[in-house]
Amino acid sequence: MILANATNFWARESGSGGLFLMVFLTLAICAALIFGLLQMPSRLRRPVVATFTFVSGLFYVLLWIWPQAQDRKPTDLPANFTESVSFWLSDALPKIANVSNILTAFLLGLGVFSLMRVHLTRLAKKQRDWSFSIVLLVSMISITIFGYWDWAQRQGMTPLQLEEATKIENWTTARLGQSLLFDGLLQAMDAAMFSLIAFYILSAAYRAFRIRSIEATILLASAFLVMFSLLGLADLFWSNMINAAGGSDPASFINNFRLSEIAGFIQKTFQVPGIRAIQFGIGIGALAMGLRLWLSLEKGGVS
Amino acid sequence: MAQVQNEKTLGEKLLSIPRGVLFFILVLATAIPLRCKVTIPNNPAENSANLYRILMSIPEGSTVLVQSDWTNSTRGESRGQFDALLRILMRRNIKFAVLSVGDPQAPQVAKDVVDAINRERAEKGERQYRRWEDWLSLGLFPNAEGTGNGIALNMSNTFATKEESDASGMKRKVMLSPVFQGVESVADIAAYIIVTGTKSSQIAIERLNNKVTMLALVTGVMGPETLTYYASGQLKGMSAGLKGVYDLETMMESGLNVTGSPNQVPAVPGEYPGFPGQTNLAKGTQYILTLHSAIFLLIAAVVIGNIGVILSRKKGQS
Amino acid sequence: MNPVTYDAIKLTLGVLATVGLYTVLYRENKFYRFWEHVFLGLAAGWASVTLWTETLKENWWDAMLGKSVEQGVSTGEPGYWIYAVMLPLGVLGYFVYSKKHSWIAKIPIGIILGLWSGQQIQIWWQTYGPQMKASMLPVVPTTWESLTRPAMNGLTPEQMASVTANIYPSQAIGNILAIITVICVLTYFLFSFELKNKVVSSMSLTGRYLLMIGFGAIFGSTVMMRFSLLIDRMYFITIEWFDALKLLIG
Amino acid sequence: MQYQDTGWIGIAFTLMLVFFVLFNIRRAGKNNDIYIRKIPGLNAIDEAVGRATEMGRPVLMVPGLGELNAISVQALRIFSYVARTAVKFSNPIRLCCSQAPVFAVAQEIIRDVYQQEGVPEKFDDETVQFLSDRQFAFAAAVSGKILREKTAATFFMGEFFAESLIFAETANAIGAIQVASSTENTQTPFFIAACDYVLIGEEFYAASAYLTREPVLVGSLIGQDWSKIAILITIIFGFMMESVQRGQMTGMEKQPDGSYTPIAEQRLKKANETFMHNVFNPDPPKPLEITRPQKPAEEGAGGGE
Repeated sequence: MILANATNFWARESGSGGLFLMVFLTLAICAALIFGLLQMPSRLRRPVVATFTFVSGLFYVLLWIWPQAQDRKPTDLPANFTESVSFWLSDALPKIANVSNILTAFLLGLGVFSLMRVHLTRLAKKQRDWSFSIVLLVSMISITIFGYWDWAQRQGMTPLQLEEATKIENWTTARLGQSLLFDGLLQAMDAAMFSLIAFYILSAAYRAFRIRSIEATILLASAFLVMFSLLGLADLFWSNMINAAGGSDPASFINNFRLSEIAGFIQKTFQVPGIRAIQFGIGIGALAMGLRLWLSLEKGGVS
Repeated sequence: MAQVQNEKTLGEKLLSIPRGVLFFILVLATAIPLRCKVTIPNNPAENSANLYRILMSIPEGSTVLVQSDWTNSTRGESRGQFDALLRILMRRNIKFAVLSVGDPQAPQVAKDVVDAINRERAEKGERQYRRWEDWLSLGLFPNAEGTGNGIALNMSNTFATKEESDASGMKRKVMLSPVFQGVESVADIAAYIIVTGTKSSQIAIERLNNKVTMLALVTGVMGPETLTYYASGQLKGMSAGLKGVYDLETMMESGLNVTGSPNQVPAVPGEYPGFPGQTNLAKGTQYILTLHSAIFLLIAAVVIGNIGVILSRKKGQS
Repeated sequence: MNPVTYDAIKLTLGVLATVGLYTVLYRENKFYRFWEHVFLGLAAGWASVTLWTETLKENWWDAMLGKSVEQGVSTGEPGYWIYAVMLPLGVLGYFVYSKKHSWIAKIPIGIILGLWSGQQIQIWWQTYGPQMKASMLPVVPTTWESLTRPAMNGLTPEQMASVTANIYPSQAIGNILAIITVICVLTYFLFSFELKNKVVSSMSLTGRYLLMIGFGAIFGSTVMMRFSLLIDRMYFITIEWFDALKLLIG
Repeated sequence: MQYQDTGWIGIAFTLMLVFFVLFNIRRAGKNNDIYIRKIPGLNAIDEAVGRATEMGRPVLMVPGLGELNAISVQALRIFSYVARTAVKFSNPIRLCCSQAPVFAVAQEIIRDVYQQEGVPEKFDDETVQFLSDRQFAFAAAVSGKILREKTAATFFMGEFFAESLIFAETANAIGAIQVASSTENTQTPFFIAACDYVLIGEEFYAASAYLTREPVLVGSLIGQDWSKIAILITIIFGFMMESVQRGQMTGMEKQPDGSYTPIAEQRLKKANETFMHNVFNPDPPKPLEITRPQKPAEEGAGGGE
């Protein structure tokens, strides 16, 4: 609890003049730097991007390789230099972990802008399907308005008021609109689209699972065994046959041929090790790609 | 392939059933059995049995962390799992704190389910689970990786900014709640339970598995991948998909390895009673028959396709 | 608003949208196109709402300016002024539209990728170390008393410990197959070695076939989830919605 | 102070892999003619684009739903090759993104391709598009696009989740040639069932080296092969050690704190008493008595307590 309130070089007391001064200074320096970037000669461009990339990656690499301090208590101060670094790294982690999210959020505007531009152009030029572009823009604007309106109304409420406001009898227009659009439509459409897959799985299986090649036959056979094991009825039917064949004695060898045993055997013996081996490859591919990106080794740099 | 003829041979017909027909039959096969009430016999999987074993052996009054990352899009499976999990935790008086990484909707969905189960308990005259005292909603942690690392390294620091209203309506830091009494680090947590329909379980496992007992309740599609973590011991128990829900529900109904119970899993040591007479058979039981009819349709479609292949191959040879 | 009316409206909207999207199964049509564009618009709008209310407000704005102490309500948080850097960094991304300075957009991209790359190195062992250990299975049976591992019910703890310590022949066979799978599949993913050696090239082919067994099993177990989602939607349309309408009519 | 999480073996092993990759990247600069085994899915790119040209229909590319990371960047690298082929045949391109940062990178890469091929004017708003960052809204929009524009060739590469089958079956229904790859193993079977060519697992990462033969990429690929062989050798050594040791008898019992105490009767080694187990699961560090300077007590700190 004490840690959360601690102020240091990076953190100033909320609402204090020092904090606002630092924020203002940071923004001013950044503006100056951006101006500098605009003037940057082209041979320096790559090194600049590479430096930003390297420094960002370095944080996690340091976090990984730097000895971590043991048994740290909230009131402890670092005992030596190694500990200073290690304390700093673990304190900074929650803040750094957010950086990607924040940047991604800022960049979202790029995407929404692209989408709007496509549909506004379509509308302006009366291209094919322009009427549907109106539908898109209207739904987009309405949920944005209701969403922010409802959010604004909830700001500054005490928990008790908030509890009251969430009761359906007390709903405002904003809340109602937001709910219908979000819970009523958006969420329902998510689920509807998701469940479409069941149809496609049927048509894909019907078409692909045919005994044409060795590979397709293997695929078919193991898929069938696993599917049967999921069917409680098939499992029970098979179990009864096994029991009739002498499986009612728990020590009997034939017990290993129960459907769940066979499916479990396939999963444990082939699926798990197989996926594991693929994952080793993927993991190493990601590690190598990560290294190439981090150190900007490729021709195009980060992109 | 058979020769080109004006009339399609039977083999060709079987090979080219229009998608529309298949789709229409599937709608019927899923809509009709929902109305039927038939109980299907079951045999719990070892991983589900281990999940149940660990849930039933957590000492009463201890605290677990529940990472709930599912939303309405996987409601068909995750809701049943979450219901079953909450019923077990509440009946065994285990305190829990719910956190979500990733999906912003997940905390609200989780809260709604806890409320629903609480209503169910109220109707039966059982003790309600009170927010702050018995359970906490820690809310959203948007960065799964960072949160995993943070919980592993310094749990109280990771939760430091989160606040909840206590009994008097005052907002206080969650680490002061009775739920976290005696909990200093993640090692003091009895289990870390993940309910998810995405890969968020793996991110947590990668960062936490050597610190705390980890359990997972995942959707059918995440099942196979999560199974590798169960097989390597990084997860101590898991339940996958609707079958997993049904496994849990039948074990809650009649216990595990108890004499007279149909649920016998020799690989799992010990006997664990169920909660006879309470609401055990729920979503999983309601959906499992329909699942049967849908899978049966799938199998039938594949068999028909292959009969088609064989028939047209014979034609081609002759 | 009356909850019953609200539920009826909400569910009816949901059913309309669901059926609208389902019509694409027959073929692309205007009804589907309408709902597709509603979907896309709502998703984009909602993303712009949550952008601030769920991401930037809490993770950035509040973290930057902190929270002031309110007696009895909040103990306050200090403000991390350094987060102010994020705004200009985010703005840099928008240079992608500039013809002359589009390279500047690579800076925030580089930061995101750098952070990701650093993490890959950090977590590699945590992810794959236990997986490597799990592949190291003993293949020599330690007992021939029983072909398979006996059931553990009703055994004393000592007996149980002895059963778990032993490797039974059937387990050994399973372990051999599992190790062969790992080795063959890994061999399949060797790219730069010319597989002239017959043994190695047949291992690689076996690897591919073994993978297909695994993929088949994945397909089989995924089917369950896909169908349960459809079942849930059918429940939504045929039971939940009807019940809500029944309630409304009374 | 000790390494809290991984122990020395984890760090040493990872560093070894890092060394393999970097060393081979450095080495490969000198030798351009290095064998890479055939990857059928990649040879199909030209065929697929060629067919789209014949039919006069667009080529669709989707770099997955993942956020901006090496996987989506790798997908875009492959797409820049596909795009180049398509632009040469003056075929329209539709690249649909679900993440704004990925969209920014894609915009940059594909615009470069158009510029290098000398037709920058053909790059328009619809060439590279952001649709939605919401999984199923994106799926709905992409299927609508496939059906309306009747794309003749589709490329799905990157991180795909449940929507993979929606894309693949929709494209299949209109008879498009499909080349797909997902780093998500749970989706690969669906791509295998519905697509013409599928890159499995690491083939996806090998693709850019295979297509461009750039020394850095080829070198890295060799380093990756070395790493896999290192894993293979470790596993083979490990299973042999386990096989030998699990058959050995022991008179010591391992305690939870990592120490051993003698027991009365000899018994088989348990799974957690073998050499490999100890290497991979280092004992938890012993509690240390560290005296550190303390922070001065702050005023108002812990006000809620």
